[in-house]
Amino acid sequence: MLLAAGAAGLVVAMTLMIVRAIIGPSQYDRILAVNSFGTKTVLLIAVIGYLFGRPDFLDIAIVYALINFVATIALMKALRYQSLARPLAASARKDASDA
Amino acid sequence: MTVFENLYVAAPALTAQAPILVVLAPLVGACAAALAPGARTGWVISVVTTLFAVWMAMAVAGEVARHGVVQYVIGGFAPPLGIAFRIDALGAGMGLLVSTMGFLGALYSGHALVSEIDTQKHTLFQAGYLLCVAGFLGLVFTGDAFNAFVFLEVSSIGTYALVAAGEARDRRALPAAFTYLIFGTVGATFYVIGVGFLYGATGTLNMADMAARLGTLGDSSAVQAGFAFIVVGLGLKAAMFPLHGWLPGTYSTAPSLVSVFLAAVATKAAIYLMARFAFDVFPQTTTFGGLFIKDVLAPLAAAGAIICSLQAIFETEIRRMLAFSSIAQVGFILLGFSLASAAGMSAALFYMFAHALMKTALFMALGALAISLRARRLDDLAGVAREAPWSVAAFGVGAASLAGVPLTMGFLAKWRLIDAALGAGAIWIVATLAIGSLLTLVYVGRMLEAMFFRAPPAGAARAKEAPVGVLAPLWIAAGLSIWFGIDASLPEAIADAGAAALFGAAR
Amino acid sequence: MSLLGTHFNYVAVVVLMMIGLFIVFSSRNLIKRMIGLAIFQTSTGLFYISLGKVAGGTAAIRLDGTSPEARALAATLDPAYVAQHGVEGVVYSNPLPHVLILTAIVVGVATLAVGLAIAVRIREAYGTIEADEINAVARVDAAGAEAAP
Amino acid sequence: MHEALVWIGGGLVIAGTLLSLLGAGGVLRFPDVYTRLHAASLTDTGGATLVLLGLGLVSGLQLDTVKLFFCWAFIMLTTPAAANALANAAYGSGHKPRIGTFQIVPADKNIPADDGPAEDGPTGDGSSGK
Amino acid sequence: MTGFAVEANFALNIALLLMLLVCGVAIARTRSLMAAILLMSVYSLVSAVWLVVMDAADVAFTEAVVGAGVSTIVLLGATLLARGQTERHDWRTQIVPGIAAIGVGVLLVYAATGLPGFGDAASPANAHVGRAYLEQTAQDIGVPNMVTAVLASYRGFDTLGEAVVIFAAGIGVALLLGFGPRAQLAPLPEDLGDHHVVLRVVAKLLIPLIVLYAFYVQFHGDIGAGGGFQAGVILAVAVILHALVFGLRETMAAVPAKAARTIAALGILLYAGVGVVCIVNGGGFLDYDRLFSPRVEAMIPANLLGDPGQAHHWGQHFGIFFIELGVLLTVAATMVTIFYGFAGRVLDGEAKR
Repeated sequence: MLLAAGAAGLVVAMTLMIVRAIIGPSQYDRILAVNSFGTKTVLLIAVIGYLFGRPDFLDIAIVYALINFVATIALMKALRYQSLARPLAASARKDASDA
Repeated sequence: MTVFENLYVAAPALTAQAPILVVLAPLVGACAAALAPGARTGWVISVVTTLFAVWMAMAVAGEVARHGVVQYVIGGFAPPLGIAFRIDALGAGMGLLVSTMGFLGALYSGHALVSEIDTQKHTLFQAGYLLCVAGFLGLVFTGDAFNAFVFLEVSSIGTYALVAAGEARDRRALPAAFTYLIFGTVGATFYVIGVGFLYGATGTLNMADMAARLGTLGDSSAVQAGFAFIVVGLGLKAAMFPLHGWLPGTYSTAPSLVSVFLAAVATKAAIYLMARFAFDVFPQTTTFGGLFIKDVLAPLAAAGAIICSLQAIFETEIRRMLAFSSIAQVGFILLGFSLASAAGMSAALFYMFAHALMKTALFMALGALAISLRARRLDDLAGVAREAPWSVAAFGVGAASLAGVPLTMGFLAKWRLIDAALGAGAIWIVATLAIGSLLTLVYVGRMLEAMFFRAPPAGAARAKEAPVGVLAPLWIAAGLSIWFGIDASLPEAIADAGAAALFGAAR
Repeated sequence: MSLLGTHFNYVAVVVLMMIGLFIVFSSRNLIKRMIGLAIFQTSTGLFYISLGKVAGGTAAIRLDGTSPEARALAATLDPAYVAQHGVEGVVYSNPLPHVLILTAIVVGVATLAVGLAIAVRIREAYGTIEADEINAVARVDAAGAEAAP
Repeated sequence: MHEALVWIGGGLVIAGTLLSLLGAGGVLRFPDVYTRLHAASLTDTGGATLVLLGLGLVSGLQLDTVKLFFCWAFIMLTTPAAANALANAAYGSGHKPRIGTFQIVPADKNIPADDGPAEDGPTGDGSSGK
Repeated sequence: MTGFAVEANFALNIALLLMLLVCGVAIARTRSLMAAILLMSVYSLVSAVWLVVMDAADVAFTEAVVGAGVSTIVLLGATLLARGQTERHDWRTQIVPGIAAIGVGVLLVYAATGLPGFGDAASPANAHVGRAYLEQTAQDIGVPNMVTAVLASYRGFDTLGEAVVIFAAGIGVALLLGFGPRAQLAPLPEDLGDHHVVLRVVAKLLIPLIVLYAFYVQFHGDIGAGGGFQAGVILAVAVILHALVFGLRETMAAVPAKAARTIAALGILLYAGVGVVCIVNGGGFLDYDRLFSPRVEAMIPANLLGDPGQAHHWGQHFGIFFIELGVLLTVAATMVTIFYGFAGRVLDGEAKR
């Protein structure tokens, strides 16, 4: 019963994230909403696995955690650098400034 | 299929495995071609594997002639649990058609690709082509509704990329390929939805099992809609009249090899699958299926035959003319199909074979001319008969067959269709055929007039005769069009046996 | 309303299909069209999966009927129901639609990749991926073909 | 004993869910990208820790607990890294954090609906999805 | 039959479907391509959770890696290359598609009323072949995951077709976009002043873990959710993450495009080869029971899988193992090829800059 309540709460939280992903306003808001949505999805799948008595579903939750990260990085790169092929800089330039 | 009864082309052990080898040969060939070091090697692989497929398809035809229906179980589990090929005379005939056309296309690709595709991409192109061939072969042999979808997509996904590769010569190939992809995918998805409803109603995916269970089920809304979605989805793939929007652009801009293969095989394979569902899976007693075919399919087919023939007349680009002609001819084939009788189906099958051969000759001839001449419009081809006599003569043979000149296969095809329509008392179909044939005569006349009788524009000769490697498959197709126009016993036997397999009664 | 009770899934899936189809045919942007096509295809998958769901069932990964997990699962259901529809004491959902949809998802991503590749090439050849602008260029092309010597 | 653990675990799951809900509220109500990011990433890691710990108590020690641990480790590794990268990119493309006097304004009214002064790239949104 | 779990399951089902509908409408309405892609990724996530609720663990797995992972990245790559931005709306162009979609929808709803109710265990779909699989897998195949059993053995031919489809897509993308050689032409971009040290460290840590996890998914596919396809995509995702963080140039040095193409073809050949071996040993194509001749099968130690008491179908076990390996190779290599195609293409104007 507690787990079911947890799952319901997570569903509500996910719905709120969808709202943020739809209204934006900037694309970074949407990405962060999608990323946070993904984390809640991981949790929801884990909870569902125990709720319905099949904890094997944790495998899927782990995959989500990984894929969600890669997708977020890809989205961020596409938005910031307009390229998927570009390497990400290792060090900051001291005079970093772009306004 | 009595003609094949004494056909023993391979050792018994090989013949027993022939059904799967037909499909496997081009599939393995595709992988090998993708690995091939050079364009030449890729071409050799393509020719060898498709020739092997023809050989195996002949072995299958022999077996089918002797045993009626050949079932090849894959994975060791009998249907409905496992997937099995179920090949009757119709499937064997289609297998022969697809593999032969695949072989002719592979032969033709040796030279034809050179002028159309970047040499570095030849091996990939061959791989894609072989995947298409394998997909269509699997499609005509399989006895499983969902497996048919998988093979439909194997062939389609290869085709989309191949059509788009025509961009090197004509950039309109890209939007055409995109439209084709959208329509093709929507069609395939409709097919999947239809199969899903049938699965929901019957609980099986095997066509024979489905037919048996539908017989006891009667009409429910799920079954009816399933049938409608399958017919519409496959109609999209077959370019049935109001769903043909993708075809003209695709055929007129794709590389000539792809146009040849698509015109000869793709629409026919979709019609074949439609026939499987309409007459095999759905029991003849279902009123809905019969109504759908008689009251929806037939008028649309007739409208398509007339309207697209008219469009072909007013078209200025030669390949678009042929494309519209293809839609019109699909209409003729569907008219025979919609008679829902053994005679009608036999005529439709015969028409399919005739159309495959004539369109192969026509598109190959245009490809042969395109090697030396960049021509889009009919006027660009004025007087080419003097410059490239062999190519244009083959084009003439194909065109004559298209128009239904006696002593060509096209004439017999039309004649058999009219015969079947008269037998069914469908006078309006006869009238449609007559009008359609007249219109065909007009646009064929326009083409031939330009090529043979108009003087070439002033200046040096532009077109050169194509190399032998191109002329050989071209003339095989053209020659067969004439040969079968004189002695049609072979295609007639295949068509009759195929129709008998669906309707259980010989002509 | 009983229809919505027993067939809600099918109705919802159909609405998703409609949305996908609508995007495919109303959108002028080629990439947006591919997104619509993807929605249309995946909603077909949802339809199949809905067909294969068994009330009270569990994923078709075999459980030993005597294990505590299996007994905990069976305890939530009516014993008669388990006896009738279960296999060795466990009620499973139907695995066949899952297999089919695995294949369909792969077909979907294959279509998506090829379609987007074509869209990219269209952008390179025409300078746009809006269908109406492409058509405008194509008309100029056709006119050029007419005028060509 | 086990019964008690199940209840405690369930309670932790609820607590984690509440934290996630709180974070979701923050993401919805906070005024700019950085504060929203803060709310999201903080509550995501915290909520994940609580939920997964709770599930671990429910399941007891077995193979699944290892999976839960891995799941948690991945979330702890990726969520902050992704938040860092996002904030970095957002700052780089010219989103100014709203520092200073706190104004009570409807959250979305004051913020440029585009990606700031970043060059007019393909992925910039001309509209806000309305 | 109505227990609490059943009710909770149904409630979750409805909530998630409604969420899907919201996402779908939002995708249809948004004019920003980027927002549509993001919402598409959310849509995949929701549908994957829904699949878990529907007991389709393997499908959920696939939808997760494909929908949220590969599709999103491919869509992004295409959007970048196409310089696709926003879409202009014109309500007049939407009337006909709207009517058509509604027409199809009405027909479908009408059709669906003819189907048995949702969740009906006695419906034909669940009672006929589906049930036969549930009952017979243990004797026929001996693999706990029945989805894997159906996928790889009963309907193994479909799965060969599936691998071929993805291979065809790889060939198509390579034919259209190449293998990313243009990336070599592009100059290194100027430093924008950002620093991503955290990301680089985390990625370095994560990539080996992802690869390990891919192999876990591969070898665990018989017992739990997962299998060759999912593992292949996860493996490809590891390569993609490397390219995203360290740059495509470095990744292509480590995993050359030519190698990817070769591996993709070899995977299909391995799959078909298993089938041919079965033929050579006197069975049909893909009949794993004939994978080994009896003499070879006798040589396999009975406790190889740790349970000597149980009768093992060695042919089935090894057959599934090898074809899953073939699928893994083809899928991983093809996904990498597709990614190279999109990420490695540089617009003509850009290459000059």
